[in-house]
Amino acid sequence: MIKLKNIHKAFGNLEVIKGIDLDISNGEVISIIGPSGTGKSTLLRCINCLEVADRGGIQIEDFAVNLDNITKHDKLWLRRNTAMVFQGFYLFNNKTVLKNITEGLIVVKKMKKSEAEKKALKILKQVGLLEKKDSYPSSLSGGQKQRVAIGRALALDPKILLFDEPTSALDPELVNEVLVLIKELAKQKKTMLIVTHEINFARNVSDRVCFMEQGMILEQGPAKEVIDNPKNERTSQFLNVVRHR
Amino acid sequence: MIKLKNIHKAFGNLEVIKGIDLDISNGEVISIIGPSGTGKSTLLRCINCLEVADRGGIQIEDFAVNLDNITKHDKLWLRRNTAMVFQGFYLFNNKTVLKNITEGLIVVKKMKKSEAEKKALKILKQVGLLEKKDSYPSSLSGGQKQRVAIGRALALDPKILLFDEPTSALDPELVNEVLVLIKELAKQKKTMLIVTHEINFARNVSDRVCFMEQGMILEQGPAKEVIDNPKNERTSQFLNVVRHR
Amino acid sequence: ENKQETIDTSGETDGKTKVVVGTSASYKPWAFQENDEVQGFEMDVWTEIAQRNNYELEFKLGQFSGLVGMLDAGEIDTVAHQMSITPEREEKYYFSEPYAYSFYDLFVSEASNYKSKEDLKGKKVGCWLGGNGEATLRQINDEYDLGFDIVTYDGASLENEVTIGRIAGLWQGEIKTKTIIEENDLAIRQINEKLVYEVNAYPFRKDEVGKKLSQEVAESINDMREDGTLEQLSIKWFGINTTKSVE
Amino acid sequence: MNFDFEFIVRLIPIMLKYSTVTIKLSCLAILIGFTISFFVAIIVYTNIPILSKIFKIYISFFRGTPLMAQLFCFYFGIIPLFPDFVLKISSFQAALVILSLASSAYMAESLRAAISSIHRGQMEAAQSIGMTYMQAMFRIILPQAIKVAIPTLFSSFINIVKDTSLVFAIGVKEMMATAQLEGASGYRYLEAYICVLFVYWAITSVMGYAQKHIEVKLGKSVGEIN
Amino acid sequence: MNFDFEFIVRLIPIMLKYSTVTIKLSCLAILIGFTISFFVAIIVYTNIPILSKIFKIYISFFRGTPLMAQLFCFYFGIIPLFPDFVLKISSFQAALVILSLASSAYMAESLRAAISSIHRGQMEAAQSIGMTYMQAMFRIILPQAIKVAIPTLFSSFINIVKDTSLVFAIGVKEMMATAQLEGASGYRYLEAYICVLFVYWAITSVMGYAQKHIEVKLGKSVGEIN
Ligand SMILES: Nc1ncnc2c1ncn2[C@@H]1O[C@H](COP(=O)(O)OP(=O)(O)OP(=O)(O)O)[C@@H](O)[C@H]1O
Ligand SMILES: Nc1ncnc2c1ncn2[C@@H]1O[C@H](COP(=O)(O)OP(=O)(O)OP(=O)(O)O)[C@@H](O)[C@H]1O
Ligand SMILES: [Mg+2]
Ligand SMILES: [Mg+2]
Repeated sequence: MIKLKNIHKAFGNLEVIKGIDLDISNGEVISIIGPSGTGKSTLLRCINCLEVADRGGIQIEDFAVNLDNITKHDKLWLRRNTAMVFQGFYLFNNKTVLKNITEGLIVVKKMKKSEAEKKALKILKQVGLLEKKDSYPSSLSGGQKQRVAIGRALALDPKILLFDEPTSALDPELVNEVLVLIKELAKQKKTMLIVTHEINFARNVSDRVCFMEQGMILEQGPAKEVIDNPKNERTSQFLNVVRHR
Repeated sequence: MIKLKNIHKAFGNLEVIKGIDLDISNGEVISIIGPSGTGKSTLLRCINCLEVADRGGIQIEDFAVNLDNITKHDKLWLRRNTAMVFQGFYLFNNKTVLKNITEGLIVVKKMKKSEAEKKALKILKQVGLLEKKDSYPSSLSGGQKQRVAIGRALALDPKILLFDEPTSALDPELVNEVLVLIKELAKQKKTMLIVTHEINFARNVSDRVCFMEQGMILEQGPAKEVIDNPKNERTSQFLNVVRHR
Repeated sequence: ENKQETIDTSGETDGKTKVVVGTSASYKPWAFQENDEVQGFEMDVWTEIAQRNNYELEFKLGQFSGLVGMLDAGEIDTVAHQMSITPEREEKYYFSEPYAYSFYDLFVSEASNYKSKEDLKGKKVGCWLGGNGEATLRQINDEYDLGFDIVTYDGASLENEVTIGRIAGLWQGEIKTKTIIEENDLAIRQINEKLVYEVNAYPFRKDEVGKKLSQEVAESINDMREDGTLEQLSIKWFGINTTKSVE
Repeated sequence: MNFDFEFIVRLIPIMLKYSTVTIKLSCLAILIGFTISFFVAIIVYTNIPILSKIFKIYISFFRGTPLMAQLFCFYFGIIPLFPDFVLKISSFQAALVILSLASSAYMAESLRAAISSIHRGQMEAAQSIGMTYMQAMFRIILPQAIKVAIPTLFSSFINIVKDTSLVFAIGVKEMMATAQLEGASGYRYLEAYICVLFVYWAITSVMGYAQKHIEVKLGKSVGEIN
Repeated sequence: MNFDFEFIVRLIPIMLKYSTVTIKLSCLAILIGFTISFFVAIIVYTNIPILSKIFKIYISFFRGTPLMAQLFCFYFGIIPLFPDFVLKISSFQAALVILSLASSAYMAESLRAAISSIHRGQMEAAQSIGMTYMQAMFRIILPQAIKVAIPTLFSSFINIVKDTSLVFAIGVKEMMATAQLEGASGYRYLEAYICVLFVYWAITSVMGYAQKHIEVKLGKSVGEIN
């Protein structure tokens, strides 16, 4: 169970997140949709502690972090218990596919090398890239890269997986392989928070959809309900624009 | 009047131009169409002497150049009497728009600076970019760049203007401004040889269309005839593919 | 490179005092290197001194202009490079007993018609960079208002520079220069004004060790002068005896 | 004056003998300088408040002043201020200190520029899986940065080798000094200097080849398509 | 041993006086070296049959051997082979020759790399309007290449300034020689060398600012959006 409590974040004078509350049950899949520049990425980055929020709290299971005065230890704890999948993949270019996955296990989780490799191979099988284990990222397609990146996140058994537009840097014909994988994870009841512009995908895969605008969640509810019959006028406006792109 | 006689060009073992003959009357507009890698660009480059053909001859008005053993003087003469417009514009990045045009006049045609500038301004007016005269290329849009490049070529009063896919590096919404300008030049009875994939444009603007494949001209004739009712099977195949892109 | 500290002898048979002697080895025949071997008058004198005092001897090379600095920096314990006693230096170092005496003089090409220092007015005159040679040359330059264009060298052969005509004259120790001229049959001659007289001795840092060394070395030099060793060495390298004061 | 080949033949083994001093000094300076440059580059890149200011000045100073002056200042000027040290720091060690510091300034600049060229997504990805900043830096960023910096790092290495030719000024006897001394005693300057030039040229050429070799190797190891 | 400020105050005007030698030598070497590097870069870039081979060796030699050895070899080894020249070439001129040649090798490399970085469409466009290869090179390619090369060219310039500190070894009277003399005469090495270091640092810092200024200016003149 993950609880976000009244999260605030500003860059200089620019208030980007203006008090966000969100409770996520274990196994729940939540999609966040909303216009560009609303702070969706920033919210994920605050959860993953790549940005430090100005105010608010994050509770994961029994561990509550007060963001007002976060310690270095809290930061590492949050990062180690949440995992991020980036739009730009960001695989470690100097490591093979296998090492991209074992790296976190060995360095962060202090696993033995042999054990880490065993786990990594299992995960590579899951994301369907076992035969690429000794390749370097530069020789993979975009879709393959993103699947490795998801594998890297999965490997750490995070309490929640955060996806920041995982398919928007992909060539159209490669989008599907990544969406299929995420659906698979949803079926396995992984807790996930997904920022996406793929409305249909959000509708199909998620339990709940949040519409975010200008740093606030304006509407949320069961995926199909929000997307098919938005109550908020801004939501329906946004959905109209997105559908007609 | 320009005459190409039996032009041959090979890169190593790769024969790219395999004997091309073409007579171009003054004021005629000829489009060359054909699949990729057939040697269309190479043909233009041979006329402009950026590549030296292996065999054949080029006659422009009374001046005949034997390409079998071309002299340095012949090369410069050909370059100075033909002008090329490149797909990638290739404006001189270190010179303003005005200087891009005067450069050739002053350095190659030995015109006085004041005279060259007068002429350049006239040409900039013609291509509709007078107000950009002191800008540097990096601040122009693609379409503007190509129009300046056309102006640069025009300024030298070449016997023939060679266009190598002048619009294929442009964003779709910028293509038109360049095509309009070329049409304008056609109306002014400039002699032009245009390599293009814009079939409709070729049909409208040119007097004659040549279909080129594997280093040879397979079919040529009045533009509308060739494009609407190709006689050669390969031509009609090609046109079909292009139309359905 | 790992220099041992100068340690006290205190009577132990093993604990030989180590003395590191610095030289530029580009000052033939006083000190020079040939076939990777340091040799010359200075080296012979020091070998003898070391033998007499049961020192462990090491020669350490450095650029001439840096030797005094190396002494200050503790890299070497003394300088064996025909070093002159000067009042400023005496303030800063303990000197041993003098072991050589010689004049500084101007030397010019045989073919030239320079006869006195005045004839060299405004001409290029070469000397060694940073040593007493440079200091004394500048001194007489001022004193007699000669307007020399002083060119400093460090490690190159001044005699050679005169021979090829790059400098009109050179300012160097008389004995050294004459020996080289003779040995190589060079077309160089002495002006013979002998403007500066120098007394050569070994300098030591002003500390306990330096004091002790300077005294021991002084004693040995005295002994060597008395038993003729010094003269013998001088004749071996220079053909004449340069170890006696002429003043 | 005719060219004395015999002299050169006699000189070569002596040169080669002293080239070991050159090589030893160079290798140590490269090692130490490179290690220091790591930390300096990270400090400057990370913009650690006061330290990064200090090290920017450090870099500017060592890159902006002649090595010879640095050597003299340190050896003749600074060391004697500390009489307790005087006897403990040999000229070889002093040369090593200055060569390492000076070259570290150059290498730190190369590394800093190379680190900046690595997409910051790499750091974020590493931190997002729970690595500390330093873990990410040493395991993910630096290995990629070093590859980018190889060409400039190698010119620093080559410069170090060439710079060792100056250390005789503070009493380290190496190739250059030997050439000078042997040349002076035999009045064979031309032969001596040509000999020393060629030995240096040989060493730096070998380094040039090593660079190309390493570039190819490193290219492979980060999976570039050949 | 305490720090003698009075000595420094006395030394500064002397240093500044000799810094004119440093500056004169540097400026001339930069000018000549840069001019040579133009031609070398073009020859190597254009791959002119035999000449480009020769100049590649030229570049490798001057970049791969110590300046000090080059200076000595030229001044004490090569010049005396030509008795007619000996008297005509002063040590200043000899230093100028070697500094120019050595720096031209570095600058030629910077320029060659910069020329390669200019899209070949620029050359083609220039030739297509009838310019000769050389006209295109000098009017279109080089002005763009120089802008790209500014940072590396400026490090060469700065290196030239620093390298002038070596020419006292062949008897050119400049700051280093003066510092040595003054330092030795008063046993004030520290003060003398610190003084020298700061004068050099000041000169090279000014050059650093000039570089930034020129980069901004040149950026504008080729129409970069600020
Ligand atoms: N590091 C930063 N410094 C300053 N401003 C930032 C920073 N990161 C984001 N912003 C600003 O915060 C706002 C929200 O950015 P964010 O990336 O979170 O939006 P988003 O909802 O993810 O948009 P998109 O759909 O385009 O990715 C934007 O105006 C952005 O410019
Ligand atoms: N400089 C060159 N060296 C070697 N081969 C070349 C060179 N220039 C062109 N070619 C080859 O010559 C053939 C014809 O090329 P060209 O560019 O003339 O084709 P094209 O008809 O213009 O094609 P496209 O429509 O793709 O521009 C191609 O196979 C090309 O790879
Ligand atoms: Mg975003
Ligand atoms: Mg083409």
